[in-house]
Amino acid sequence: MADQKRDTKLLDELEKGPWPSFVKEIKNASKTSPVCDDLLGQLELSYEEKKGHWKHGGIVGVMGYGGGVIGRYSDVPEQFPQVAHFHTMRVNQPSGWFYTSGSLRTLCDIWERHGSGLTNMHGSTGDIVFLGTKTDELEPCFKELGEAGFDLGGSGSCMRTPSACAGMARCEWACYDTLKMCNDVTHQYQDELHRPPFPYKFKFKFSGCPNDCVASIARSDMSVIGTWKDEIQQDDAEVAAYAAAGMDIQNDVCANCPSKCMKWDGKKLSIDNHECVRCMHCINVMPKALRPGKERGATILIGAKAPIVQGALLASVLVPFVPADELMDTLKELVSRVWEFWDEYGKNRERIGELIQRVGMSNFLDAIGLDPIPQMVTAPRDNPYIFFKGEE
Amino acid sequence: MADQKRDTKLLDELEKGPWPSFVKEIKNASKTSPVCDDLLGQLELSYEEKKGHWKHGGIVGVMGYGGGVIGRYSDVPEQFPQVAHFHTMRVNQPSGWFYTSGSLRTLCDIWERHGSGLTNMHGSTGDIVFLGTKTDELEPCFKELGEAGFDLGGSGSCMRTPSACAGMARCEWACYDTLKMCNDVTHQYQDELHRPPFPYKFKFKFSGCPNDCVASIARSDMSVIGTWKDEIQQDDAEVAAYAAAGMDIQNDVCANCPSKCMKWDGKKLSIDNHECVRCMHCINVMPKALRPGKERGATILIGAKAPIVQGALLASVLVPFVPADELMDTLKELVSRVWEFWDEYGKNRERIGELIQRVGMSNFLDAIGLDPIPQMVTAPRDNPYIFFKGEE
Amino acid sequence: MAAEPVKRITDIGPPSYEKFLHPVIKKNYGLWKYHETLAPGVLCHVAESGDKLFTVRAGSPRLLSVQSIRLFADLADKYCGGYLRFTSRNNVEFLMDNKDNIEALKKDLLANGFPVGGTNNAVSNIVHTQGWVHCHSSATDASGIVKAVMDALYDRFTHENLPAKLRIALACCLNMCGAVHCSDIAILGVHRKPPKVNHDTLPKTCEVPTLIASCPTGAIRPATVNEKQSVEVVEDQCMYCGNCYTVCPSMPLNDPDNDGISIWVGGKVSNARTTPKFSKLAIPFIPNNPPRWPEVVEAVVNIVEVYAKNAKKYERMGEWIERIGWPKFFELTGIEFTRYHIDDFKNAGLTYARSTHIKF
Amino acid sequence: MAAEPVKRITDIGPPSYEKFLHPVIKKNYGLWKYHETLAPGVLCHVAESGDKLFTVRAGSPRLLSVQSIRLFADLADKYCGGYLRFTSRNNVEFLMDNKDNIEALKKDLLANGFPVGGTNNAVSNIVHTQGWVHCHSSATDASGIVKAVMDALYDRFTHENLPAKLRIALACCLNMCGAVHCSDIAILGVHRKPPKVNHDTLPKTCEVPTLIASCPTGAIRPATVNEKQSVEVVEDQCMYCGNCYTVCPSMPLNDPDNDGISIWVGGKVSNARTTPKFSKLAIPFIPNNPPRWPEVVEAVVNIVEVYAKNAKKYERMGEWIERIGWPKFFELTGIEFTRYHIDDFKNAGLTYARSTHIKF
Ligand code: SRM
Ligand code: SRM
Ligand code: SRM
Ligand code: SRM
Ligand code: SF4
Ligand code: SF4
Ligand code: SF4
Ligand code: SF4
Ligand code: SF4
Ligand code: SF4
Ligand code: SF4
Ligand code: SF4
Repeated sequence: MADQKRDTKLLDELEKGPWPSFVKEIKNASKTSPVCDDLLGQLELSYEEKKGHWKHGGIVGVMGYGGGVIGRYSDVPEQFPQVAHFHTMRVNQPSGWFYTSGSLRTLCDIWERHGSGLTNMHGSTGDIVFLGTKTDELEPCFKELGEAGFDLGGSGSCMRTPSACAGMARCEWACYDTLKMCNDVTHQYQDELHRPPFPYKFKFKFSGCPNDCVASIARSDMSVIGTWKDEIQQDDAEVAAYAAAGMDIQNDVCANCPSKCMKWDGKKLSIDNHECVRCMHCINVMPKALRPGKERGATILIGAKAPIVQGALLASVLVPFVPADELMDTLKELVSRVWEFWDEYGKNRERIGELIQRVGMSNFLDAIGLDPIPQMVTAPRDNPYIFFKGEE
Repeated sequence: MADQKRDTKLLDELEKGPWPSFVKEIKNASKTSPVCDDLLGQLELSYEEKKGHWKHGGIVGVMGYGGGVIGRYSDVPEQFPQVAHFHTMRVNQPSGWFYTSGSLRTLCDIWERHGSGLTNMHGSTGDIVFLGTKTDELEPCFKELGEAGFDLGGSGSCMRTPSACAGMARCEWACYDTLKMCNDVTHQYQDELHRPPFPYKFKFKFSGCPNDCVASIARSDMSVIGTWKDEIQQDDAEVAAYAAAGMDIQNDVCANCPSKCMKWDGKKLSIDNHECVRCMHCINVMPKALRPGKERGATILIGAKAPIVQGALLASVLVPFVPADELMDTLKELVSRVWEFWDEYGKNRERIGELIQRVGMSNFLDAIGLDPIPQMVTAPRDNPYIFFKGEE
Repeated sequence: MAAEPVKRITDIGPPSYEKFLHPVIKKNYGLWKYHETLAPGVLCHVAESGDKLFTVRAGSPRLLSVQSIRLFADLADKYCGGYLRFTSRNNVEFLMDNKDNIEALKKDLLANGFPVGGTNNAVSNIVHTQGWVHCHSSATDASGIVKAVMDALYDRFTHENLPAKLRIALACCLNMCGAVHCSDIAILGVHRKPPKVNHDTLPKTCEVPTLIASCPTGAIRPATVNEKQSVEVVEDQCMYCGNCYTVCPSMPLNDPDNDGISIWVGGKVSNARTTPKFSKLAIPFIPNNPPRWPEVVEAVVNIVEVYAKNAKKYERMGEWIERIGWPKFFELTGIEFTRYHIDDFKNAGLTYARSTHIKF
Repeated sequence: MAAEPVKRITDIGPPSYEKFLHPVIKKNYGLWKYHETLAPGVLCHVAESGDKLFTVRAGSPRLLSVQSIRLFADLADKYCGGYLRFTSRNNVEFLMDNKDNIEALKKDLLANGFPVGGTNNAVSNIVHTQGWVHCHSSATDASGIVKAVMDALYDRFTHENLPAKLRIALACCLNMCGAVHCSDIAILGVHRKPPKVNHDTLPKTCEVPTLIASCPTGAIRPATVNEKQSVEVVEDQCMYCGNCYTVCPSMPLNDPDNDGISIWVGGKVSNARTTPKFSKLAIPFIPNNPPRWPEVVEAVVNIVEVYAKNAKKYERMGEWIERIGWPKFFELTGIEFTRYHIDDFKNAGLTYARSTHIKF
């Protein structure tokens, strides 16, 4: 095994302190991978010069796929020849990031053979990120991954790797089966994931309830967030138990209810469920006493994205409620119409959310065949600039 | 006196019903003014055809003034020759719309001699609107107005007629002298009022407190709204009296306080004045018990307007607090800088609010020499598109 | 001395308000302590000195003949020492120091057809504009609709029985001279057809670059028609705002079949409780139906009554709607939600529902 | 039979999650009843059946060597029957049905340098991006700052003593791969100089029309340089977003002296209580100061501590700030309010204070 040989004075500072150190990780990996050595060197240089040393992009990949690999080349390859190529592979994670020790070891072994031995567990979109390899290794690595039952995730103008919260596997609040939905959607659209067919990227994220533990409302073009339609399930004995245990139900629970639809008279908690906006707060605070209702399903939202180009967007309501058992069908139907529209009207590098802003929500709804409903807006327009359509 | 001769079948319907009828007013005036007869005729035609019968604008006025008269011509002058010309004169109202019977009669007599005898008391901007006369009558009418101590108000790209709420004359909440301020500003800028010097119109409105009874925050380019800095004046005995009289102080007062800074323990009302946002609600509800503080002055806001062209704007905070006795000087200083900037950078028909939107508030503040403060915004920017200025 | 040539009087500005203030006001100027409402339309302001000022507020059609103004002057002389004022919503206020005159004044006012009311939690007068009486721009009349609506809301003016103040405004075109953009209920005249370019007059009456620049959506393009320089309107891009017509008479939008009324709700101006709000679209279009616009009247009355029945004490229209949510507003009023309600102007994205806060 | 040519395996998608679920999970899938927190980082989920699932959450640097992953696998085998998962914030969760293993596992984790915590009202792991480790776009490093900040907030990870959850994210450029735009505290790498056009390489590497179209502010204009088609940047119109660089390698923005960090606060994602919020600008710029970015660490710690001291129970950062008002936030944190805080992008007008609701 290679010994530590580089002088990494600056990076060494980042081995100090209680939080686990990525520098240690790189050094660790460098025991079996000489690549990591040059990575350390180049990184130390970046720390000295306060700038990155990677060149812009570069199209590399595995045969037949248009994405899944991010090409990366050093701009100082003479100094750090081992990272002259340093591409990452995005490996599609299992729904909810559940693993067995065995599956993890398989991944480690493959990556040790074909890459730097460094990973991100996980990338921001959700993939297992294999961090750094050479062009030649891509195809063999992909082959071994396939044999182990893994496939690549997305990059480029494709459907990106969907992700989901732990959901029914580990959470009492999951209003639909996020793991299954994520898995099914991923398999349903393998072609769209691997062969970029769109004007730009398209992300799905699945959260089981309005707590939105995968940040889907902020980061996915199509966000599916579990919710319920009927009454919050309430266990009065447990409410009393919380009160007895010292919880200030008036201040901690009722006063924080955004729709002010809860009343606590010192003994009995009453919820006016028609006024409830399903924010989860009361349930979060009293998980033993309150639970989402029984008529469960999801809200489908559309169009979230980071700021580039036209400013960040949060996803907005497209369908207020779809029963859990109709979710997959509804989603598929919607998605096909949305993609068709985007395909036809989207400009290059225009996310669906930006397109909707550009053409107007009503025109978008017309195109995908949904009726406008007041739940889609926080308020109707306040400007009188209405494009009336010919006499209807 | 002319008899009623026109067939006004449709308009006659509007003489019915309990609310005072403008048709009756026109018919009334037609007793002394034949013009009104043709006005009725043309209006009846509009009612039949569901469209107006006035031609577009026309520049008429009194000598040396660039505004104050709205030219108007019938598009069916053959049918209604008396309203072939039907210009309105905007007569600058006294601050707060206070009159004596004598002054009103003087105005009536002048207008009966020189116009239709119809008025609007008052126009939306605040003027006494003399509704309908011929070009020839403008100058004589103006002369008589002048002799009676009245002058014209604004129209066109000028400072428009300022207006003010009743203020100290009739309201216990006036935090500065709106009538005096309105009067002084009007006199100070007579030239700007009569001789359009600007890219577009500029409106001042003065309200004595945040109730904003002249809607200044919605309708004026520069809005001056009274407020106070110290503690709400509180009379505990009167609070108790309200409670005794049956007022639900918790629900009616405290629960409606936007900053939730009031506490009522059944006996004593406590206000955390540092958290108070000076909304007026509690004072409005208990005028005998609560009053604005003693350290009074005004907030100056800028840029309100109706939607044309770039969308409606509410005025936004420029100076959070100016003590009452510094208000006129501060205003004059500010106004001169604002107008200078607008003059230089404003496009044709661009209101100051739109200009600020276009160039950005920070650049505007730089130009008029005000420091940015957090009170000017509801929140800092949420997008990362910052124009950094050279290293400071 | 020889007579000097008379100097033309200009730039004297308005007369000073001080000349018109009631002696009780003069004495207690800035020294008012509190006020009480004695009856709808009747206020009593009490000064630190103990002096009292009584106000009787009468509704007015705003469009007033000199005859009616003289009537007001006569009543002011009879009961108020000659002192009166108008309000920012075009009501007339009679100001007096003698409480005993109130009832007589009210009687005289009523006898002459002028109702007393409009204070506190009443409907006050409708701020409005010119309409077919005087403006070239109007998509509807102003005074006629106001009259018809106020007839229907008469009892709401003379009684203070709403949850809070209710302020209605009307403007006859998108210029919004009635400043309807921040009203509890706004009645707004709208066009629905693009301007019909008059290519004959255009070259003489309008500056083409200014005209093109005037269009907020960039719908106007230069065009040569009959060898003359003119413009054309890309109809799809026009939302009938009329701004082009304001700068150029050759772009009229009037169209009897397509002009009409839209209704907006939930705006407010005051800072009381909540911050000022814009009015939002309730009903995109109701055809003009003079002389009494029954559909408009019905729509307004419906909104007022649903509000009166459902809002909490002190809740303005917009505050009530924000509490119950817009879906509920549409449900309770029975108003249809349409594609037109969804904003598509500049900041549209911010009006999309960006959370899962939904009531079922 | 003769061996068939091996078919290339493609489009198989990820392995099914079902293969990786703990038997207790399989049995109680969708049938969880409630959960409790046993200690920071230790959760107990109870099923309708009465079965219990214990979770131990460990902090991770996200950038993991295969060595560390194997360590996790070993620990999972030792204590969890081999079952574990990662969270949406890159922590590692060990899943087990035996409560007795919890303490031993925690000890092993700590011994190996992995802290347990991040649940409930703790600071959890910082969602972050590539930085100088892998990306060409970065205005700063990612992992280094995360390490330095988490060292300083270590106790806030291992204790649940904040008013509410506190979620920090970092992105090394405006592409915001860390999705910092809705975080309680966001650390964002920013450039401050326009791209330096490389006129030599541009014609070969970039499509000029696409490049021009990429600029949100229209700052890029076609230009001919040395007789070659290229572009120029109107420097006044550039706000250094880097979008041109994303589409064209010949527009690099890197600049050691002018790249650095901005800090944003008050965003959230959950719908709990309030609707999701964007993060807002707190500190426009702090220079890059590797290896430990002390000024950034200090700024973040300051904000966390002021929040911890002042917010009410259950109040997320943004909820707290909205209650006290932004002026107070700047006052309490001592952060300077500058011209950069005032929005000047598309919807800027809506961020101006449009009321007189002011605290003095
Ligand atoms: C690896 C990853 C960051 C990480 O360290 O985790 C990443 C890395 C890059 N992102 Fe990203 N993005 C990653 C998640 C995100 C996310 C978060 C998410 O998906 O939840 C976002 C914000 C959400 C969104 O999509 O709006 C994100 C918004 C962007 C953007 C912004 C463009 C936009 O659509 O608004 C770009 C620019 C572009 O695509 O042109 C971008 C571009 C890039 C590129 C490809 C750089 C470029 O300009 O071409 C980065 C490659 C870095 C490298 O060298 O490895 N990345 N990117 C994440 C993907 C890993 C994975 O597959 O799991
Ligand atoms: C008479 C009056 C309506 C009324 O019946 O009361 C009025 C009448 C006209 N207004 Fe107005 N505006 C009147 C108050 C307003 C107000 C309200 C206010 O001042 O508080 C507004 C909204 C506030 C604002 O300024 O934003 C208003 C916003 C407009 C606009 C919108 C342009 C804009 O600046 O955004 C226009 C169009 C224009 O000026 O080009 C306009 C234009 C007009 C014109 C001159 C028509 C035109 O297109 O040239 C109207 C002449 C009507 C006529 O024939 O008599 N009028 N106008 C009001 C003036 C009377 C007075 O002096 O007291
Ligand atoms: C006379 C007038 C001022 C003037 O100089 O002309 C006036 C006078 C008073 N207003 Fe006003 N307001 C007047 C127009 C307004 C306006 C402007 C408008 O309607 O266009 C507003 C803003 C309306 C809005 O928000 O859309 C206004 C919002 C208020 C408020 C806040 C109400 C609220 O809860 O939002 C109060 C406080 C209250 O009534 O409790 C108030 C209170 C008052 C008081 C009680 C003040 C006082 O102590 O004297 C006065 C008698 C009130 C009444 O009518 O019940 N005044 N008031 C105006 C009468 C108009 C009319 O004839 O109806
Ligand atoms: C494991 C994880 C889901 C996953 O599939 O990976 C998860 C799991 C749980 N979340 Fe979460 N959340 C997870 C990311 C999130 C995120 C996303 C993020 O941070 O990027 C959010 C949105 C954050 C935001 O608003 O910015 C999130 C907002 C919540 C909330 C709402 C908190 C609030 O008041 O705003 C709750 C409810 C609570 O904690 O009271 C919640 C509650 C929970 C519960 C208690 C649900 C349950 O009954 O099992 C889980 C344990 C919570 C804990 O950490 O205290 N979870 N949770 C994620 C752990 C991340 C981590 O390692 O720290
Ligand atoms: S989003 Fe809801 S269902 Fe999913 S893990 Fe979080 S709290 Fe549980
Ligand atoms: S879920 Fe939210 S809105 Fe519904 S009752 Fe509970 S706290 Fe209130
Ligand atoms: S704005 Fe305030 S001071 Fe002026 S009349 Fe209205 S309530 Fe009185
Ligand atoms: S003025 Fe408004 S904010 Fe201040 S204490 Fe009274 S109700 Fe509360
Ligand atoms: S609103 Fe329009 S139509 Fe009515 S008076 Fe004003 S400009 Fe004329
Ligand atoms: S009416 Fe308005 S949108 Fe239509 S062409 Fe004229 S200015 Fe443009
Ligand atoms: S945030 Fe920017 S620099 Fe960081 S990984 Fe994403 S694209 Fe690269
Ligand atoms: S960095 Fe952004 S603003 Fe500057 S030129 Fe490039 S794309 Fe335009």
